[in-house]
Amino acid sequence: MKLEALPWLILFLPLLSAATITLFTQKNRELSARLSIGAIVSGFVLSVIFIAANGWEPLQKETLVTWLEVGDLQVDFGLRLDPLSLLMLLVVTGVGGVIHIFSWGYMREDRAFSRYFACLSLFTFSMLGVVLANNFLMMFIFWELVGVSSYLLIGHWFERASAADASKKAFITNRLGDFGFMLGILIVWALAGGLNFSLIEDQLKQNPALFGSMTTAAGLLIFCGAVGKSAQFPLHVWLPDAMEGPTPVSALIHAATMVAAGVYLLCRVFFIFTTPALHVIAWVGAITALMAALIAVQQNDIKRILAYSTLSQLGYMVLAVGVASPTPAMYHLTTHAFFKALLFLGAGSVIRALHHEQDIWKMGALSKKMPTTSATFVVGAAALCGVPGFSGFFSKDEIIAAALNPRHGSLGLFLLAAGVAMLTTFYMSRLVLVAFFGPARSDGADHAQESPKVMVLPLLALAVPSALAGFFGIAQLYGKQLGEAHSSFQVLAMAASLGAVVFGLALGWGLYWNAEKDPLPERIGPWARMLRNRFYFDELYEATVIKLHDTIAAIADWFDQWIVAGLMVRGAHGTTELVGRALRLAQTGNLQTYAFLFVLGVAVVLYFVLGK
Amino acid sequence: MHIGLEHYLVVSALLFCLGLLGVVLRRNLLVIYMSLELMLNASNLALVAFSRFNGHLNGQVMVLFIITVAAAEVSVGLALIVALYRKRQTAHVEDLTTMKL
Amino acid sequence: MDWNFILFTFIKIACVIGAVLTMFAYSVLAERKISAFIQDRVGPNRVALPLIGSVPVVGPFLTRLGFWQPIADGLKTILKEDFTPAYVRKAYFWLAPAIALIPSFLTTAVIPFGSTLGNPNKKMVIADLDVGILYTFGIVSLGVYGIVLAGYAANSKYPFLGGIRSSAQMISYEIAMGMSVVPLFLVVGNLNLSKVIEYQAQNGWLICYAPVSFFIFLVSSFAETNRLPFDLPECETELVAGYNTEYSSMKFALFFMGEYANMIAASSMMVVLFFGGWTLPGLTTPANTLATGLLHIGIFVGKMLALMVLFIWVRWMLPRFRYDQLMDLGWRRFIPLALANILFYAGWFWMKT
Amino acid sequence: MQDLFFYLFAALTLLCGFLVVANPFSRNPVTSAMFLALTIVSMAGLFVLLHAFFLAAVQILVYAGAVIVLFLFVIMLLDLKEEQRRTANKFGIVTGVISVGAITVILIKTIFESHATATVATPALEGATQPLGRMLFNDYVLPFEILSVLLLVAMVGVILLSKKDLR
Repeated sequence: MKLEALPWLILFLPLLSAATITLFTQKNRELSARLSIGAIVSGFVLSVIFIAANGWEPLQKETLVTWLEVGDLQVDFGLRLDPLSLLMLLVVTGVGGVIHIFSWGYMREDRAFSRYFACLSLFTFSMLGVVLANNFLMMFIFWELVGVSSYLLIGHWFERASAADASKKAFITNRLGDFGFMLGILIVWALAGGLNFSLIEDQLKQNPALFGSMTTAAGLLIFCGAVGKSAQFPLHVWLPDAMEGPTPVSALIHAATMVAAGVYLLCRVFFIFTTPALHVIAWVGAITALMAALIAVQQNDIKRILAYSTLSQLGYMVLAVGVASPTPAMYHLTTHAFFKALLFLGAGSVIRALHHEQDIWKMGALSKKMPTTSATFVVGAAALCGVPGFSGFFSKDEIIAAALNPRHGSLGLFLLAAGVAMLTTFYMSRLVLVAFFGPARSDGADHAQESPKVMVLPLLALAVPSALAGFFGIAQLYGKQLGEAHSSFQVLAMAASLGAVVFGLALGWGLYWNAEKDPLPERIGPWARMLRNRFYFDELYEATVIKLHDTIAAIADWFDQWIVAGLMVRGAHGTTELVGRALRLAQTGNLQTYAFLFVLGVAVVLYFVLGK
Repeated sequence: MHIGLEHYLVVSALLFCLGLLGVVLRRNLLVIYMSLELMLNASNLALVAFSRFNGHLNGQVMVLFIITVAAAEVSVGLALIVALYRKRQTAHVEDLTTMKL
Repeated sequence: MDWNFILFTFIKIACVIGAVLTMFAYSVLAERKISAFIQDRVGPNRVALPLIGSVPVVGPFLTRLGFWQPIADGLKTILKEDFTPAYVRKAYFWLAPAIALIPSFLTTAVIPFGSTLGNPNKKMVIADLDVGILYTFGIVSLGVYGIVLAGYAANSKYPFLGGIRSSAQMISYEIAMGMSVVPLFLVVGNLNLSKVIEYQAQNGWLICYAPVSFFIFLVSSFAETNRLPFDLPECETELVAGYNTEYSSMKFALFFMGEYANMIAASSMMVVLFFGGWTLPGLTTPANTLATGLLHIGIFVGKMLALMVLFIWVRWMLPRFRYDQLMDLGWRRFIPLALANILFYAGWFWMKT
Repeated sequence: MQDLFFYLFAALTLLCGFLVVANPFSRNPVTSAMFLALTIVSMAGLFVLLHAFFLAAVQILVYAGAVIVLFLFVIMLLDLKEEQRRTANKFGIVTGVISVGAITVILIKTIFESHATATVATPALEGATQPLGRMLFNDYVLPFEILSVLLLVAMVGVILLSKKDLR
């Protein structure tokens, strides 16, 4: 049984649910939620059925529908089915489904419940499209759709100025990366004459010099898209701000799916990157990882800490791609999706229990009040830190090992990766110790209660893969397609990551066990402030990019106002108005005047007709 | 001098111009209307004179038509004036300048 | 210029006006006497001339008859103070009674009140117009001015309302009246009133041909002359005395005279149009002697007086209409009826040819 | 004799017409209406001189008997006394008179220059009522019917307009 229609069904079910909710069930909250959840859960079930029926590598790798045909150009709307996309399909529908269910509880009191689920379904649809796309154009379209739906979701509480700003910031920053992505696509199109991934891959295999000197440029431009979507170093600023959206949205977008799309893209088109491009990618990833980890050390908002941690982990993944090891990148992406979604949902559960309090210094002692949430959160944190046995340990270990590989890696990258791993453990232990242990630091924390089942069950559901994903052979699965990881330095890498975990945990324990307030600012002073202020990136952008942008805008505005509107438009309309004013004198509204003018006209006509 | 067509035409022309003068100068809507009637009558006179001096009755038929149209026109016009007066309490053209910008 | 013709015309005009005035005076007396009779009273019976009153038999008889009453009435109206109220519009106030009276006199100009006086050139009609009936209607339509102006000139509410009512009433009934006579001219084929009488002399009275027309014409005449049952313009219970509230003395008398002159004109029109004018069955040829000429005039006057009595009789027999009923009758009964009447005759003639 | 009557009626017509438009003694619309009636009547006299008896009668019947009475009616209903108080716009009067005067001059000049050939009256169309009727109902029957529709429309329009509240 081939079940060829199933992937299409999986893809379009969320769209159907989004359309139905928008058009028909706006008023019926419960039905909307059920529709949306039903769409994604059945998507998950159908994915499982499809994989069960066809295995991880279906005989027919692509299904095609010709979508556009203009002259020579033929654009297919096709689905690519291989271990990479199928596994991502499971991750997206699985983690997404869990988050959907969690949202049902978390958003219960929201006014725009139906709209929320419509946007969620739309987002799922776009994400699935990115995952399943078999060509650049289709991917780009869904890529943009992801941008739009994430804009809608981040700005869900658009009444709040900060949320509206954050959604705009996310969208615009993404567009910046997407612009590069589009240029890259155009270059590839121009050189390869087609957009299909497998077609280009085949062409490149046969003739590596196909693109000539443009290859690096095309790769880097496509990497721009990933930089935007995965919030890598220069364009990372939108992701922390995007925490203004509802927490499940943060979980969905910033842990499991949207930001992962960038990494997924890199892996999907890995064949296109040349060595110089890979170097750039690796360093961008490394810098992002280090910088985000450093910032995370001094953040107090639970969601922001997780956001920077996400950035840091994404840096890891990009680093892995950059050292030509897409398998660990995808592996880490998958495990990260589990534990980061778990952490976000746990944070959401905490935030909801504390009535939307997000400052970790106003929490504490939650392990007693919310045992399940705390336990699952600790599991997620352990996975993130890479505590041996948890999923994160395996994936991160592979990346650290890959960073040392002789062809693409270097000692610098290895040390950076190890340092970031240490920092990760440090800030996660800070977060866990401050938020869940020690004394209750506010009344809200004192009176917190465990969240309802609809929220706790997803946490449990995610905690299992977070803990155990390392034993499923995911890496082997990816490896089949992307090539085996370089495992020659496993011992050294394992030692480094173990050391990082132990050191980071010890440091965190020492500083934050039962701490009343953050002791770090006193110890390192201005460095802490700099970290707290996120290395002044926003301010830097404010001073440079935005200033420049404002200047250009002012010039354009001047041109528009004085040349276009002033000289051309106002000139034309001024002339018209002057003539109109002159003519208006004739319209007195007085019958007598009209009669007089009429008589005058008659006199003139009579003179010419009769009087001569 | 024997009375000919020209005499009647002159009377008609003078009467017509009197009516025109009234339309141009008077500011009472009703008087303007009367002046219009004068103009119509002047044309009637010219037509009857033509009819008489050309030995043909077409002119007189035209006059009949003109009289009929004038009656219709006056009735509608006066009804309009009354309606206007009800709205504005005036039949003075200088007060009826709503269409003015 | 035929001076004889002019002289003869002037004599005719003088006689007609004299006759109308006399008739006016005595129709007032007749009105009073008939009303007295209807109301079971005696009526005017006191006025006596000093000398004639003492003539035995004849004197008391004439006195009892009220024969001299019109003279007394006339003297009274002339000698009364001619009062002009303060806020009237003077010019129109003076003009209105005259304008009210003139049209009714003018109407009589086209009425053939006799055949000839022996000589076929001496027609007993002041102006034998080809468009006689149209002329009549034109003049009658001018009658409304007197009343409207009277109402306007008085500058007071009741006369004003009376004037408005009257003009509306007269314009309305003029239409029905004009349309009612159209069948007659379909039958006769001429607008000249003398020709109408000639036709009747040969073919019998037109009332036999067009009774519906006569009915409409009669009722419309009541309305046109502002007589009961249509005397709403001067209806005492609503408008004091209508348009002549502010008038007194001779000016009032002129209005009064206008009303009766109108009645006379209307009666004579009816006689001409429906009752064969000066003809009687068997007496149809134009007179060729003075005696037959005078007889014809007598026949005409007799018919007219009979109709006058009808006018007076109706006044004291019927109650007054309400104004809306009056308008309703005019616009929604008589005009459609007159139209149907015209159509009927037109169809009839169409079938015949 | 006929010439005398012509001058009499013409003078009367023009005088009354002038008094309709510019009565130096009274700006009362009622006076204007009355002089309009007089104009109409004297014009009917001119019609008679032109042997248009039927039209003369119709002129009086329709204009004097109905149209002007309607005018009087409306004037009285509206109670117009405004105009007496207004000051005239001198400039408007002057320019108006000049332009109308120009038209008058042009018209009369044209009339005298045209040398109308038919200066002698053709044989009188005596008793023109019957031929007029024949013409009306044969040659001009379509315009006649159209006019009747026009009258109907005007009647409906007037009734609608006179309703107290238009809906």
